[in-house]
Amino acid sequence: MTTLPDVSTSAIAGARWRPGEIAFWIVVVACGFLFPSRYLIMTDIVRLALFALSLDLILGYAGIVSLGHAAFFGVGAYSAGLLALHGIINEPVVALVVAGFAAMVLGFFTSFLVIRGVDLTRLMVTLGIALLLEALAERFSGVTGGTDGLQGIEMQPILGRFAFDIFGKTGFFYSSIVLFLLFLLARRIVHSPFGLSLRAIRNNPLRGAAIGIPVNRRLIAIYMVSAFYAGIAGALFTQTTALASLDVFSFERSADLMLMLVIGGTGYLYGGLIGAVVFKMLQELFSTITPQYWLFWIGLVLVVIVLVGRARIHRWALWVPNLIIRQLAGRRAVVAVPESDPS
Amino acid sequence: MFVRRQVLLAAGAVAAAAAAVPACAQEEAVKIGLIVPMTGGQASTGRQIDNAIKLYMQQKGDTVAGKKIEIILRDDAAVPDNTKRLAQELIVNEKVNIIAGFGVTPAALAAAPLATQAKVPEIVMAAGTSIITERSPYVVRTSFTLPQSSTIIGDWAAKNGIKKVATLTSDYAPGNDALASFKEHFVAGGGEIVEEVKVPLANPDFAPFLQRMKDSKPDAMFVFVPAGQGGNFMKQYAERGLDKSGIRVIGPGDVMDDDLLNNMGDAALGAVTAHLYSAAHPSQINKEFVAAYKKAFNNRPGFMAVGGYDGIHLIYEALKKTGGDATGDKLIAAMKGMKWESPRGPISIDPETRDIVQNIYIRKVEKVDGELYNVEFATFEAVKDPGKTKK
Amino acid sequence: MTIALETRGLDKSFGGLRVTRDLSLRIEQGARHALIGPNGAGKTTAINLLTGVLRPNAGRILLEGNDITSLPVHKRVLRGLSRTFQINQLYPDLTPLETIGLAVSERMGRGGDWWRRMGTRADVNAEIAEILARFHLLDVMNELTVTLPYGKQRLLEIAVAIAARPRVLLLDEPAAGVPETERRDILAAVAALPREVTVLLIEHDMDLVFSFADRISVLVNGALLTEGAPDAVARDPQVKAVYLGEAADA
Amino acid sequence: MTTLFTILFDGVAYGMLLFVLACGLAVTLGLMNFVNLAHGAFAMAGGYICAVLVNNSGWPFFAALPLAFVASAAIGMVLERTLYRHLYARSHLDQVLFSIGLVFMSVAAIDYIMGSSRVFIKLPAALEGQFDFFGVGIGRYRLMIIVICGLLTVALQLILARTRFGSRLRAAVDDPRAAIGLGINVPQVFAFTFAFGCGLAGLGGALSAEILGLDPYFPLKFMIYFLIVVTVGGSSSITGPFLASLLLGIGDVAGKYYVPKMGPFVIYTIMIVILIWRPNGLFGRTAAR
Repeated sequence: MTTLPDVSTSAIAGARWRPGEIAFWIVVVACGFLFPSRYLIMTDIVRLALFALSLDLILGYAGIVSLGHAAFFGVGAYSAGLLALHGIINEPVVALVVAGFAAMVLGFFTSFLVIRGVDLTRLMVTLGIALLLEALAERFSGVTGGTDGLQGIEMQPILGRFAFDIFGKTGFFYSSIVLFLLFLLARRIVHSPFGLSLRAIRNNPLRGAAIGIPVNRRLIAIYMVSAFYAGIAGALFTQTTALASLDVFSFERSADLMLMLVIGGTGYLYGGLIGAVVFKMLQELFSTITPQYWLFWIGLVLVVIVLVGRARIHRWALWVPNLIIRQLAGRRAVVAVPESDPS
Repeated sequence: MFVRRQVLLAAGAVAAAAAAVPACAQEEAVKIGLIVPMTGGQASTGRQIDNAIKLYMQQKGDTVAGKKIEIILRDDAAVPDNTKRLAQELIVNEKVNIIAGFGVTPAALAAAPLATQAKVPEIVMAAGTSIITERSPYVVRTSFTLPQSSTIIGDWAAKNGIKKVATLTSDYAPGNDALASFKEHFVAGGGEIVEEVKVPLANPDFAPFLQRMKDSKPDAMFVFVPAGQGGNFMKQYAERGLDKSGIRVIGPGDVMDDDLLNNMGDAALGAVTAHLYSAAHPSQINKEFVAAYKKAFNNRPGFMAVGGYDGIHLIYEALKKTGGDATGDKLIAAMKGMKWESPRGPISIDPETRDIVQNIYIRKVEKVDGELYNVEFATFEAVKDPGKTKK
Repeated sequence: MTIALETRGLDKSFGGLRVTRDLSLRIEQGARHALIGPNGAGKTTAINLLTGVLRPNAGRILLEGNDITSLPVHKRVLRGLSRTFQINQLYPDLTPLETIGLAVSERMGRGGDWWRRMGTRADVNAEIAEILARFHLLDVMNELTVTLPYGKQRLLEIAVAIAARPRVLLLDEPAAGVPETERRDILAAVAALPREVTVLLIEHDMDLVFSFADRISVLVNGALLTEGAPDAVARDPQVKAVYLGEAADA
Repeated sequence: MTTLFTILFDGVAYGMLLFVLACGLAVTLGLMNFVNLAHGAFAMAGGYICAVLVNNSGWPFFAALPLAFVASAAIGMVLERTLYRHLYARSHLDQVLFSIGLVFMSVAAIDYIMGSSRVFIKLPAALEGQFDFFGVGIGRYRLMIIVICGLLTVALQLILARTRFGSRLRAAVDDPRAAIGLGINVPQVFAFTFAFGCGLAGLGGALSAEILGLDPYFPLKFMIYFLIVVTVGGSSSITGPFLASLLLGIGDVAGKYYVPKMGPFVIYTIMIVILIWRPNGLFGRTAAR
């Protein structure tokens, strides 16, 4: 078997870091130093990116649609808020992880409702769960502060050293580091045998079982991981803004999340990150131009993206860059990866 | 096959960089960051404030004490984390001298620490919970507090033959403030609360709650719903026949907000509320204000509009006093104790609490020239915020 | 001879339609057993029952003497019962390398590893390389499955099933739809299956059946019509009547 | 005791209203397997059209109602022909995204044209207030809703059961592919049904302005209610959604009356339980494919 090393290198090839990826993260770090006046919106983007990454894990890799991903975000947000407010866990990093696990527990219990059923049922059940939690949070206003949200959260310094400052510098770097670490983890997961089995399940669940993949167990596992990520995103939200209100569960949050992922593309991890950047910029742009009616333009973007077709949009967006690559590098730019429909 | 992805990555990163380019411009202007809800359920608050400020600047010009006034409008949709982010960006990037607006209490609270840190005055033009001004020495309020009107209507009800009251309030901080102050004063005056219902803030259907009210057979019902929901409430009140069964509506004036009042129908007739402003306030300055507002925006101004109008007036006057110096501390100092005649009547800023001191009027809904108006019939002068004086 | 796969009185109905009737099969260890029958005889249902996609209304299925009637699909695979599909059931977005890697990982119980990249375990890699080589897929191992020629996809279909290292392999019309030029590769691959693997072949193509099988069961209307050695079955007048006559026309 | 009847009466009126609002959605889902989250936007359109006619142009309320129906149906028809039909073959995810986009656009557009505050339709005096019926308070307006919606429901049943169009529609919902084989022009049937459903929603929107309140956020606020009606009721007949609507209406009103703070919680829990227990709805027959 002289081909052995060949197989090994080819198998690892998919997981190798590409120059574009490295450039991406360099730009992220650079942003932190280049635009010290924009920390808050950049933190917002980082948070959204993590949230979108979480949805990508289930939508892009396992093909589970969700209209209620805000449920996990919200649970993470309130967990972190309550931990800090009542001084249960003062160390933000520990609280962050605990909040993530809280969301993960919810993910475990709701996964049984979500892994069965067709897309429509999944959409409705996930939406219902988020609405249910919102109603619960409103009902138990003694714990959650109801409509007013959790007031008076004060965050302790991270690791006892880095205090959250008013201009969001600490928050930005903190969030970015969390995002990067979780991204690394996600990257490792999707390139592992486990991740590959998820892609197989999404491609063809019947065949998945026929080669010995325990389909349901894998789906539950990734759903929990995704819930964990969303919970962390929610906890970051609370920790960096010192706020948590009912809004964290809102349908709009879940819908925006979908939009981000649709803009960025699913199933390659960076889609959520890029989508978050583009979405936030669009929103910022529209709401600066027209504070009253920006929703219209966001809606229009969605409609156009769907009508034109998501895959086609991505091809168009890449036509010029590909051309440049062809010219400069003299190699063929392959745009072959089909955006396979996740549902 | 990964080239495409790399390119997308790089494109995204560059875009991010472009987004973050700071807009820095600093000239001889006083910038005011106006953060109000322009979308979502609280949008009418933001629209009224925005309108009133536009009107004021149209009337008085956009220059004061040699400085050009520049308003930067931002929509927070009444979501506090948006408010906080927008306030921070306005302060840091746009270098605004003043932040203003704030449609709801959580939004005003979210911005307060920023005001303190950046020493930027925060002019609250709408949110009505007592505690807001205590959260930062830079907060000044030109709207109202709910205890101001709720305590007074509580006293008035107890003295005017109302014995049993059922309450219906929106379940959030201002609603709870209103309920607590009303209850305290009404019960102290010998009244009895027979039913207490808290309505979710985002709930449009009052019918079942109203049925509860009806079944408890009170003399009157005390109602607080935020500006904008009053119309729907009164519709259902009439539909349920509560007006016919002799249950009167009393409360702070939010439910009888002028911008909706005329569409509520005759069921609203006879509702007695205590509030800071009525479009029917019989003063020359108010008549002019209402006429100008109607002409410009084809609608009657409500109390939110007045809050915005007085807010911008306060800023203008403070700038005149400091001679155009827009330093936060100087502005705040200038604002403290300032007195003026507003469309709502004589008002001032309490030098100690930076909260508004104003007349509270007891009004009754009546028909004037075929339109519904809150007609004032009793005045409590220079009411401070009881939510604070208590402490 | 030990019995590799056995069914006892399998019954399956859809609504009022009884598609499998009291089906009892015994397939010996190492056999090359063929299951034939005209269209609508219930061959696909039988295979779905055997692999666990469907649950029987009555009856039992035993794999090497162990009752597997209530096991889910993937557990049967891990017990050594693997199948190919009549219509390719592959992963269009995955490469042959990934597809085989997946099956090998699952068989070795490493499929749930999330902390480790693909291709970092030497034992897994060695087996992947061996299977890819055996099925002539090395040259295309990094192409997306969807772009492969049909014959290669067919080979991959069999290779995936083999990668699970089955003791019993169900081949559902392995050569269906393969162009003549690539057909020989498929047949060679089937013929080269290790002797210790028991094969149940579900096939329409009588040439393939008679060249390959050492025992044939004939299914008609969901029930077993007859069973025996190829020449005995070929001579059976009943079989000729219901089946071979029809096949001769085709 | 009389209160119980009043609650029941209110609940039935509310449920009937929900049915008229949502039944178009049920048909859309059953027939084309299309998830149209923007259904509420058509209801909103009907409501605003009626409001403008009555309040600004001085039309009588009862004359404006049919026009609300016609106008919404026309808008539905145009959108179906220009936009929706391109999306029938797409995934549910695409459909959801598309229709959310439409909702966003409609919210902002109405806000721009009509303003953000709540709009009321001036009602004839005969419809205002309540009267006592053996001690049970009966709202006149709600009574009218029950009458109109009840008649509509009966008419719908008759159309479906008795007319040629109805039988084609039923065939198409049952099995679109077989229906095409039978020579039924399914896209045409669908376009017509879609428009009709939008018209009903528009009528419902006009009727609901008084009870649910009409503002630009209407489609978002009530989207979940429509979806509950359809998912719980199933999309294979109109009886299912009808019963589901009544259940939801009575449940919602009673929940708010008896357990004021648990209302929405109860509703969502029931929905999830039903979806898990019977993924095709309480009264559904076949899978939504």
